[in-house]
Amino acid sequence: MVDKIECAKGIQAQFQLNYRQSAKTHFELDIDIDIPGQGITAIFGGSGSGKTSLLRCIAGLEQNATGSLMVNDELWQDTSVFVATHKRSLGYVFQEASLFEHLTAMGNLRYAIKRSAQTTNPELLTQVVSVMGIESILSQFPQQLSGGEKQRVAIARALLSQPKLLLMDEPLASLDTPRKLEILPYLERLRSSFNIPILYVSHAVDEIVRLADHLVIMEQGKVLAQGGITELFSRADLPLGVSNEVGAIVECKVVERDTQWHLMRVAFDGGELWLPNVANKDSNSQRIRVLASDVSLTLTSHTDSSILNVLSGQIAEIINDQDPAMSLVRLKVGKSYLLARLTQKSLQNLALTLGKSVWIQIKSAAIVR
Amino acid sequence: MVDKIECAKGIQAQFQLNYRQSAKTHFELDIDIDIPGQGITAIFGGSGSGKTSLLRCIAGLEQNATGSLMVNDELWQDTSVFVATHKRSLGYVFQEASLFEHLTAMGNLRYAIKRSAQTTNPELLTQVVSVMGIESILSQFPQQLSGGEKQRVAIARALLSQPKLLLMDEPLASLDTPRKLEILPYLERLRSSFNIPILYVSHAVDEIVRLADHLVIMEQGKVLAQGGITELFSRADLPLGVSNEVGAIVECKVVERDTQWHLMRVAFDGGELWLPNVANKDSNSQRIRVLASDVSLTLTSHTDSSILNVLSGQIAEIINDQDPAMSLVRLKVGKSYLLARLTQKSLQNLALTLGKSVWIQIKSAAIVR
Amino acid sequence: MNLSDGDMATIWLTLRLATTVTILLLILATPIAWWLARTNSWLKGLVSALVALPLVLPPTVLGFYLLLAMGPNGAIGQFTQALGLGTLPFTFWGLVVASMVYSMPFVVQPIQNAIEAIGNRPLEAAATLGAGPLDRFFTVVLPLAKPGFMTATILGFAHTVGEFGIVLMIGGSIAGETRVVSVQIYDHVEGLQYAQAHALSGVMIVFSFVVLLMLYTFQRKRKAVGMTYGR
Amino acid sequence: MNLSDGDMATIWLTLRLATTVTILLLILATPIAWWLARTNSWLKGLVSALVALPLVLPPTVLGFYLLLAMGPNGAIGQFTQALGLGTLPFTFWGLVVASMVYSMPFVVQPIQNAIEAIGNRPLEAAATLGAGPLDRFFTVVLPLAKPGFMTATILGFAHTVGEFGIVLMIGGSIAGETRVVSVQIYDHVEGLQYAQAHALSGVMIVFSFVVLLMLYTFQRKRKAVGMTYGR
Amino acid sequence: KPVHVAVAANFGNTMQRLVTEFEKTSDYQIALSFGSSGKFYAQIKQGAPYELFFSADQAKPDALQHDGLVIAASRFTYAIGRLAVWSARPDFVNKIESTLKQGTFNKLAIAHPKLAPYGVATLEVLRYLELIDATQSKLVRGENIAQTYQFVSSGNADLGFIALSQLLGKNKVPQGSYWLVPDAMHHAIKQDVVLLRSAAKSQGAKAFLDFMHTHKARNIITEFGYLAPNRLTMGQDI
Ligand SMILES: Nc1ncnc2c1ncn2[C@@H]1O[C@H](COP(=O)(O)OP(=O)(O)OP(=O)(O)O)[C@@H](O)[C@H]1O
Ligand SMILES: Nc1ncnc2c1ncn2[C@@H]1O[C@H](COP(=O)(O)OP(=O)(O)OP(=O)(O)O)[C@@H](O)[C@H]1O
Ligand code: MOO
Ligand SMILES: [Mg+2]
Ligand SMILES: [Mg+2]
Repeated sequence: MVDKIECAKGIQAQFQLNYRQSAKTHFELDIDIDIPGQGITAIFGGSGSGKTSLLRCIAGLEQNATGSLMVNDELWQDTSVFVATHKRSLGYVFQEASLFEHLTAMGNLRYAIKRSAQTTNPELLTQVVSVMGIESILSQFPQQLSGGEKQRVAIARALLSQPKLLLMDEPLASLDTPRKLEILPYLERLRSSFNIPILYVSHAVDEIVRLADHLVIMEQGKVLAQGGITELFSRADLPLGVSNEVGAIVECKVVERDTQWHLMRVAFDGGELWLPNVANKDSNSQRIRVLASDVSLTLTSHTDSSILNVLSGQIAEIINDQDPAMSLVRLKVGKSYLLARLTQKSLQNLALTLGKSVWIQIKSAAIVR
Repeated sequence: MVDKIECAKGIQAQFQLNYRQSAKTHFELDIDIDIPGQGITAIFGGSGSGKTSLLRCIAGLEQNATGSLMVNDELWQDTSVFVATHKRSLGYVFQEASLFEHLTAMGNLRYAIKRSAQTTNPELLTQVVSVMGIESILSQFPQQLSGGEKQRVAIARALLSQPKLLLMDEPLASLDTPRKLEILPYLERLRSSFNIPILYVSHAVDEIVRLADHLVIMEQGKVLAQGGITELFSRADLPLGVSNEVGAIVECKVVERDTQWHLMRVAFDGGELWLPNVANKDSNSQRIRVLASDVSLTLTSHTDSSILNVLSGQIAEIINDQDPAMSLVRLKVGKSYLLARLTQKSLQNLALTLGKSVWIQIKSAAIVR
Repeated sequence: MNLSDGDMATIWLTLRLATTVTILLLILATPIAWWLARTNSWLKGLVSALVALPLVLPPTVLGFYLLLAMGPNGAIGQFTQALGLGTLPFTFWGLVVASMVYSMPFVVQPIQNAIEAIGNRPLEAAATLGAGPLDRFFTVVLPLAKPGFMTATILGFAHTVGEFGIVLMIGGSIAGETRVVSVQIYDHVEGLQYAQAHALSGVMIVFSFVVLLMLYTFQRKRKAVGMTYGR
Repeated sequence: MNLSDGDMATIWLTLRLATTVTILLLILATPIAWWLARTNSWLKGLVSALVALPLVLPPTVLGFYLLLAMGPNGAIGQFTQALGLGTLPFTFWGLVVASMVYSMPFVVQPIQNAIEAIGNRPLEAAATLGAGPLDRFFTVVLPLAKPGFMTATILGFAHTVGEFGIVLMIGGSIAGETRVVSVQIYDHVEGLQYAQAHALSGVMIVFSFVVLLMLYTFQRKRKAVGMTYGR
Repeated sequence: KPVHVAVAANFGNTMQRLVTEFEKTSDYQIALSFGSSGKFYAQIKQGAPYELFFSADQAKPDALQHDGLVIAASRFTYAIGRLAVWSARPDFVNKIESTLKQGTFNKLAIAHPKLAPYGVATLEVLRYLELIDATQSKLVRGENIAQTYQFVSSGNADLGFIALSQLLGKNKVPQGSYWLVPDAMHHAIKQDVVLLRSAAKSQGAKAFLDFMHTHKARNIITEFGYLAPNRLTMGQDI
């Protein structure tokens, strides 16, 4: 970690909070995190692990929490200071939509716009409303909205307050995939075009991988691990969902866009991969996730396969999987690592051992961006 | 479809409902479905497509809905009959947990038990509580529960009322994957051991595939398609999430359990597959989903690959994918069909055309149950 | 404290009256409040207005009109006589009826508001769990609307205790039957017996204060469990 | 309708009094109700009990004690004299103060219940959107607690209009200054001038009924938009 | 600025007539407040801005005099009340004594003895007639004689001891039947008026007091069912 004195930018949060639940039981939140002051930090953890409580502490909604909080050089809380919630420039998408029941959807948005520190460009409103797909329901009251509609209005409302920090508690949980696929790129763009940090609670590994740069993993009120997403996602010891969600994250550069086949060729230090082209003109860098369950190994290189991507690498590590039938194989490809999830039987069949050179097959269709 | 007169068993629902939203806009639900009287029927559709409204109609919560409803020979509603909600033996897991705020978690469960038509076996309580993982929070009030905890209590409550029909509106939406993986098998067992039909709203294709036998797809208040899940899931024209969720569902029989490698061999009419063993003693049949994106094709059979499952088949159909880089290939394997998602480029490289015989590779690790 | 036997008798009578009125009012007002909270009928405004109306008349005047109505020539009087009940003025039950009319709005309104605040969802959830209308009322509406019922009970009870214009008019100050504390204190004050007035007022105040304090403290305790951090 | 000039004067005075009292009560009761709804302090029960206490005393008696307190030798009287305001009894503002004491619980309780029913979440949401405490109060609490404020306004206003025991005691029935409608009707009834009493009561009833009906109907309309099917 | 006059409720109607007459010939305006004497006493002690107080009895003026709040020399008896037994039913009061004795009536309304001098007088009458015990269970008490009147007029009480003035007021035709109680059966119901010390210099008040001594005034008082004392002496018996 970089020296804190040199680089106070970022979010340093340190909180203790006790919930008395009954005479016998209580829940204790005790966390200390240091996360980047920009980009998206995902907060991941089981139900009841304290994710919502953490966001509430950061928002200043838990008066009983002790600790300290610095957000990009601004002190929001320590032993002597407590900036009230409404003076913290933040947007909060609550786990339950929490719209104002006495205002229409548009009224809810206007509430945020009026109180935004920045003046709101009318274009922003149009844009946010259209990304959230809520044009046609703006005049409805919350009681007249479906679950997903409420959630989208709540996201729009938080975005329109144009905060310096965005807290999102499972914002996409009750949305269908097509809808998510419209909103996710927008959030991605937020990450890159504005410099605001986003704390993003989610159970969906694909959302996290797609969006997050940084990850905080929580368990029973404590931080189990925190760090860059690439790093954490190739650690097989962390409970990142289930073992077949395990994969490696690779940062690539686009080197060629093939218009005939609508493919693009991306390069990383372990070689090159073909994947379906995505039109994101603004950036040539591309983050991909290669699921361990999508990687297969062969001893020779095949040319008659539909699998376009074949890399060569060495076996760096063999880890036991939660499932006794399977193993995780860590593969060194150039300076990067990939993960493969294989049956123990295949491991034996192919006599795969540490250091052995193998061909690594990855289907283009299976690469998750 | 089977003749209705011969087989009145099942759920025949036919509803019209109009929501006035404002002077100009309104939402109209107009559906007519006929679904099996047992097993799980998934309801799938975009946000605001009317899924919740449909469940509410079935539960008798929308007094303004006209139509008719038969549930396994019982008439619940038609032009002259309207059985009140509390007289319909149903359990409803609402989209928002909707616990009684004045009762503890245990109080909420007891509320259901007391009013259950059947006497409740104390074992059932212990079992449901342990599957939902709510032992430690039973004495807490809803205000003291996390989002996921509330949802789990709500599921437990609905199960404990031991209804003849279970309506579940995105019950697992805010749960983490490990939690889901504990609850899903339980719901599976419910499906098989009790004969109660479950209507299950979900956006998560993997949940649907895993649980559902039948599927109703909704769009803008209308039914877009309904039918068996195997059938609907290999129809590429339906908006089942995104194209990389497309896959084929195969019903198999377990023929061997290999204790050394913790694998099991399952057979279907197109051949045999190896997959990690699952201990479900009660049943020898196994439903698996093979994602199109996990299937690769080769022209010859390879033996030096880590891929355990290789089947032979013919190309039955080539369909354009939503993504211009990709194609969907329908493969005939025995009497069954599998789907493969390939780049157009591979299609060309391997000169794949209709009727061509190919080897089909499927990783054990990628098979979704 | 120098309370006479007469004073004590009025205290008991007052408690009996206020308790009776409050219980009957709760029984009567609850369905009205329920209906008002849930209906979309155009009658709603009308009924609400009617319920609140007695408030705007001075109690003595209201008592005067009730006296006319419940008298042998009044509509209510004719009715009670036809039932063989005689007429109501100067009886305990006459006081009960008059006090009910007067305190009705204080009981209906808070209950109505509380029921409206519950919303539909808890009732729907209860219905899906097999709870019928009455069951829902007792196990869901009642506990969730408790603050409203508390307020209704307190306002209704206290108002009946304090009321006296109407009681004086209908009651006729018959010892043991219709002479309640408020009338007795009034009599002391008007009769310039200030010492007795102070004593009786003091007893009333202290007693009521203790009861109210207990009620409110109990209510607070109960809630503290449920809403510690008010998520 | 044969209303005398005197009658008309009392009507105007009554409206002025009730309006003043209601507005001041809303201003005063709202922070109290707010505090009661939100605090966890042990003082809560005490304050609640104190607010409700005036109810249990007959209005005349309450008026009597207020008269003593606000008189030249009473604590309040000493205070107002020290401020150079003279004493309050027999003035319009004396009536205002006395009516406020008496109607306070009817205004505090419904508002308190309504604020409690809102819960924390809307306030939290507003705070995260940058709304400060006052802003939250006016844009969130006020509209969401509207039924409570309506009830408080109606009960407070009507109760002040109808009240007369206290008004008579503090006001002394001085024409144009403290003789309100309720006292006037009372005088008519006591003076056996029934025709005048009926006329004035009739006017009061019809007028109040129309106002209440309009209020309730308007309230109903507003809500119909928001909660058609009560999801 | 008008002269503020507090008047015991039972004298209200009479007083209004008196004021009308007075204002015909005087430049002074009179503002009347009606209420119970006990309330006026409490108010005057707290500095109520009345100038004259027409009490329903002698007790309150006594007490005020004792408190030093009135000009003692101004006090006199302005009227003597007369009791009547009244029923809203015609002929019901014909054989009143036997009716009372036999209890062939539902309720007997009286004014509250503690609050109204008419109540005290009523008890004396009942005692005189030895009917205290016989009527005890049928007594209902009005806060004042107005309420007593209402008990009877609304038909809720068959009989009531009320003030004769209530039956004779200008604008009312007495209904039913009544019996004028002989004055000998009870102490005279003397009603005194006092000038408050705070209004010692009020010319208007003095003028109105003077008016009360005129024949015109005394005629009105009699006409309304009171006895007007022969010699208007200060606080003394007739
Ligand atoms: N009470 C109501 N009044 C007016 N319109 C309503 C009402 N309730 C729902 N709607 C509208 O009906 C449509 C269907 O709502 P419904 O809740 O059934 O959707 P859904 O399929 O459950 O969506 P989601 O996945 O977002 O929960 C939505 O467009 C919604 O705006
Ligand atoms: N007000 C409260 N009083 C007592 N305990 C509470 C309170 N709020 C939360 N808890 C407890 O604190 C723990 C953490 O809750 P939190 O809401 O932070 O979990 P979470 O990680 O957001 O879970 P989920 O994914 O289910 O929303 C839970 O066990 C919960 O029961
Ligand atoms: O004038 Mo009185 O004091 O009501 O008898
Ligand atoms: Mg949470
Ligand atoms: Mg829904």
